[in-house]
Amino acid sequence: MATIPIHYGLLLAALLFVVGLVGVLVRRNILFILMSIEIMLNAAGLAFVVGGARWGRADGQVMVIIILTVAAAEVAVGLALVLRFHGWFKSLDADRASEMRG
Amino acid sequence: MLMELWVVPALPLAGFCVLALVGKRLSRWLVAGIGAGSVGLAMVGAIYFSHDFMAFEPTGHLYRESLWTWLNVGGFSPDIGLYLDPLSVVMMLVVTIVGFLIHVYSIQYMAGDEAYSRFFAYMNLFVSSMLILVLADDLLILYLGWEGVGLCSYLLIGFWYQSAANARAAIKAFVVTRVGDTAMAIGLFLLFTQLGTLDIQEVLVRAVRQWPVGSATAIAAAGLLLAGAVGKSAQLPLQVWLPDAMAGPTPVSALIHAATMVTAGVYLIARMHDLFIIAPPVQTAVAVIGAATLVLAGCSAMTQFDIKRVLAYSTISQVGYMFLALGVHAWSAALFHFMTHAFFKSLLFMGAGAVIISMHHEQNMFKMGGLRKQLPFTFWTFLIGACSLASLPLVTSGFYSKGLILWSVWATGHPVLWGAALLGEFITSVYTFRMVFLTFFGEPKGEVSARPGPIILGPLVILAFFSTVAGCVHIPRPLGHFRLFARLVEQALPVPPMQPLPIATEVVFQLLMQGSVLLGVAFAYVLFLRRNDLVAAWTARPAGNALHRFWFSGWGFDWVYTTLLAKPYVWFAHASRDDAFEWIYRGIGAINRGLHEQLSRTQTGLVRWYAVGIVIGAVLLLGLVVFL
Amino acid sequence: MPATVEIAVFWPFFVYFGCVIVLVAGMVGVSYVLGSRHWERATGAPFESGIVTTGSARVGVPANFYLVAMLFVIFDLESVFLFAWAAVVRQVGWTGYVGACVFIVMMAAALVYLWRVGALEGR
Amino acid sequence: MTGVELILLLPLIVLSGAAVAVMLAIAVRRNYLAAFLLTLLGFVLTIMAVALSPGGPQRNVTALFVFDDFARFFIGLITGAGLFVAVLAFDYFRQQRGQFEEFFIMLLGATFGCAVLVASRHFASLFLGLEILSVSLYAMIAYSRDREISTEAGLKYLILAGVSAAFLVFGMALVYAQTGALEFSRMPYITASPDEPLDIIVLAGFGMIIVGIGFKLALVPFHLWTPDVYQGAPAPVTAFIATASKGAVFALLLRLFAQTDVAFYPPLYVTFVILAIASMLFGSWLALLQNNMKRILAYSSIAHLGFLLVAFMGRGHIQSTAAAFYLTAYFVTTLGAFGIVSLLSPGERDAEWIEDYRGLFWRRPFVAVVFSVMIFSLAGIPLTGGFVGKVLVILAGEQAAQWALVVVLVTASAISLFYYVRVVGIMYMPAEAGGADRPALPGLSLQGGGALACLTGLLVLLGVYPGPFLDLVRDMVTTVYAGVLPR
Repeated sequence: MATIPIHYGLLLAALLFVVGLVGVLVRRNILFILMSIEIMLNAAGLAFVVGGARWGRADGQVMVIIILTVAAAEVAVGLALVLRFHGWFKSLDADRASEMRG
Repeated sequence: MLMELWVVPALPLAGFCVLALVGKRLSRWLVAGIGAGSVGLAMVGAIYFSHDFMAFEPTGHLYRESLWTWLNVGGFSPDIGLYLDPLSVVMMLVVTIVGFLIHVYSIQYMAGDEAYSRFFAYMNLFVSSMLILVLADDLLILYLGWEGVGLCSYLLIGFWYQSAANARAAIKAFVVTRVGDTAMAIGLFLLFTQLGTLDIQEVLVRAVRQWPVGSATAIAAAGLLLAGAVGKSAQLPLQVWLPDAMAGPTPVSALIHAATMVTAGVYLIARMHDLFIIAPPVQTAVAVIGAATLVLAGCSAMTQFDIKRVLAYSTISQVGYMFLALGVHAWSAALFHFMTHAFFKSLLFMGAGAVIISMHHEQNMFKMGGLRKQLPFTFWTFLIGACSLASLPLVTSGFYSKGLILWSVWATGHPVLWGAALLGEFITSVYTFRMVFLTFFGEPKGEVSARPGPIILGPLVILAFFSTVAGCVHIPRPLGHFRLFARLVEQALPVPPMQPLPIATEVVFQLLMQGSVLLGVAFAYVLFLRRNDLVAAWTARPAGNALHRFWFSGWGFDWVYTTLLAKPYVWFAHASRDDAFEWIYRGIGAINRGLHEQLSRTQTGLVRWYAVGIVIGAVLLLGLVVFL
Repeated sequence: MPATVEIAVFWPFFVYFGCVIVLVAGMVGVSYVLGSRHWERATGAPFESGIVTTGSARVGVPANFYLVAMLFVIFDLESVFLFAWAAVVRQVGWTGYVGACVFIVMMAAALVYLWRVGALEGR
Repeated sequence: MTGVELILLLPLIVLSGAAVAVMLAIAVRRNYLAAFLLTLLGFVLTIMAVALSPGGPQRNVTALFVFDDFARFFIGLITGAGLFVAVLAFDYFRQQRGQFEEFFIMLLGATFGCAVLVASRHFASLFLGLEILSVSLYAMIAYSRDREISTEAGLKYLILAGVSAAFLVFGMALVYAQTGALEFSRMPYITASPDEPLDIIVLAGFGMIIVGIGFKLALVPFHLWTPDVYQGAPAPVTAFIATASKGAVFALLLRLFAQTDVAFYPPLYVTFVILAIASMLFGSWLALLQNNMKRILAYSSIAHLGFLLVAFMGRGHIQSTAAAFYLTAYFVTTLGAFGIVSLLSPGERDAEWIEDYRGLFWRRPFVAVVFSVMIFSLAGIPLTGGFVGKVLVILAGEQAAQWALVVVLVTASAISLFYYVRVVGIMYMPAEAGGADRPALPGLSLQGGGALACLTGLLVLLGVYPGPFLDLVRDMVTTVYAGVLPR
């Protein structure tokens, strides 16, 4: 069976990663920033799947599961923090959080 | 057997740690117990080890205790160890015994002071530093103790730091001794680079092997060490700090003068004697400095009003005797005088302290007088100390030690220096008895407010005992020829090159010396007790007045230093405030400040900007990694 | 890995992708063309079914709502590991069984904790 | 899973078990003291488990973990740090309003994450350990509920750590995709054939891993989060981030690069040199005129990690020994410094402004002296562990012939002396000159004072008598090279 060359898969993952990265940089809403981070993590997951497919082994997919769980945990804590943040700043604008500087 | 020598310096150090950390929370009695007790235990240990040392006579008459290797990397492995030989045995014993008595004395003397625990903490550190100094087997550790002693003297002289004058005196002591310390540090660097080691015995062995007698390197190294010794021991030309060091509490003065600080220089020279032997010009310089100092300081002592300043100048003068002895290779004589001096000088200081607190902290002798009746105990002990200082014949320890020095100076063929020392004898007895007569005889001028208690008098009695009998360890030939002390010390130090002179000569010279001493006593009796008007008339005349002022100010050294060094330096510092070098330093400062400000701007507090930072870093890093 | 791409193998995907696009575009486009364009008072209201809307949809939801949502996400994803275990339950044998038990006990402990601190009460 | 493997795993089992136990204890009955004592018990048992576990090289447990002496040493070190942080946190949170029992779960969890990290020999355990640590830290940083900056710091750390974790895991994916290896030991031993250029994707993968690790270590230019998070986090948490978190990641770096030798592939080597130089200089400059104690320590920690990298830049045992020793001294010092900040903090805010320390000596001589010792150690003054550490690092750099690094190290030390001495000076100034709004100092508890005394004693011991400890470290680092191709 013919397969997609690995570099294509990695390229796709890299593109996804950059999409997420750009999202972190340009979005001001914290929720969107968190989503963008999820995209970056999932891009890594995709790269692992590609690698796993290349070597024909399952450990790449195991890594994906681990990444997914970790991302969920991160998001759970993240959402709690976002709620607290909203309580303090009455906004979800990440740029408002600049009490400390210098 | 000899083991665990480290406890001797460690005990006062532990006392210091405890007092410094929790001293404020402890009761006064506990503070006193820890402060004096730790030194007392160290004294017991020192006596025990000394006894062992003499009883078992370890091979080579020395005992080394290697404690640990500090760190062992890349060929640099300084060993930390202790070294015990007869020289350090004597030093250790004197430091702990006298130190302990001074601590006991301080329990009552300092009782009213707020900073009770601070005082004992510093004192313990002082004793500990001095013990480290005398027991070190490595010049690095010796230097550690050396600096520790300097630091403690600074802290204790400025103990009552609320008064600006005291703080100034402390700074003066620190800065002046620092001049010597710097020279000494350079000397240590020189020794290390030339000989490749700082282990004292190894340094001496290699120095003798590598350098011929009188070689320039040896002279330079010995000269630099001498500069360090001169600074610590308050000899010419760095003696100016000691009279001002009276700003500290009296027990501190006793400790500095008798047991710890000023004798460090004597110890250093004695310890490094092989190096000095191969540098004859430096050796001669030691003797000349000693002789000059003893005369100059003695003259200044004759003119002081303040009882503690008299004692301070007398210390400078007496240490001058020790230097003189060192300079003529009479090592054991110097050490002998160090020991007796420690006893009678601490006795005198503590006696003076007892007088001072009895007189409402009055230190001017002309406002005292007639205290013989009011403070009999203090008087008799003080008198014993004074006799010993003036070396009255036969019953005082000073007689034996100073007699040995004078005889050694003559017998090694230095008649001029001997003359100076003899003159010094006369001056010593004049100012000593001037002090005794002004303070204890004559009409009472002040009121005695408080009498010293038993804890103050106890150490005085013990020291008076020592001041009397300590001379018996070495009795000259005409009186029985008993050489216990010299025999002990000569296991570590070479025998002085004395000419074999007949006993009759020695008798003559003993008599000469005693004559000058007794003449001095008589002189003082006449001038300061019977015919006060003579002195007054003499100082009223312009020439006499000028001389008096000149001596009173310590031969104008302070004035010379101020005009020749301090003022031009200050002027130069002012003048060069805006010179090119200054701009360099300011520029460095400004660059760093500017970088700080620019970099601080990157800390915007904006989380997205921080993410940009990561991304820029990542891009640069990946670019570097991929394209390099 | 051959460098040339055999697009021919993947043509059903592209056809499928095209069909989806066409279908969605068609549905939106047709309704846009055919739909009426008047705007009156009752146009947006549900007709004879559903409930008449009150207020804006942008109401603040109590924080507890998010809390439960988070708990759901966590527990939901943790169960992924049990699926992984289920797929290989025979190969991993008793070791795997013990491991899974430890995992489940830990999850249960967390649940007990959440229940005791009152995180599950939908107030 | 054999019995020996279970015994080897015991430290991890005890730590995670302690976390669950504290959680259940809270479920049964909420009691601050009980939670604290249970936590202490957990840490002590862990240290005992570490001490009792059989040592030696190459103690692999499954594909994920290795419990050689290197891992044991660092687990012990990190658990010790966790123990001190627990003591600090107990006093710290007691003065604040709210429920703080769960903090100890987080602390145990974060310590567990660190322990997983230093024992990992596989990308999966690396990532899991790192994320267990991070997720616990998010909550710990934002724990002071009634402080705005605490939330801000938590959120900043969350976002940035998330981004850096994405970099890290993407780098792993690239390495995996190209080499098929997730275990460190199965990765190509890179400099085995130096003539052969390394695959560009693997290089990029390692580059991204360095980004992720560099973030955790706060190396310039990934350092921007450090001061804000240090300032906003509760002081005990800051102590934990500065020590256990960084120490674990650094230990991991040592192991990863000892086993793959990738750091000595020239482009990566140059990268590390640049990171080290930038960290040393920028950290020192940033701290120069800073007025916030926590930020000063944050910037100084950036510089210190740069110093550590200098030791890392040689592949001999001397370098690793120097790094491990320096790290230990840094642990003790930093715990002490933040411990004092923590113990001096009244309930309403942290004692973070430098003015809070004016005249500290006259009010709290013991604390001021301890703080001085800590700062002297940070500055590398003799007779402290920091001095010995710095000497070792300079020697290591000299042996690796990294003269540029050594010169920069000395320069940065000189710059850093300025702000260290400034802090010490302020503590000994007269107390009256301070502002009127200075909060009252909280009383020093027995356990807090005891902890400080222990740290000070340890630091002086490391400075005066480092020999035995140095031997221990030297033996320990050899195990991390076991099973690696001979050089």
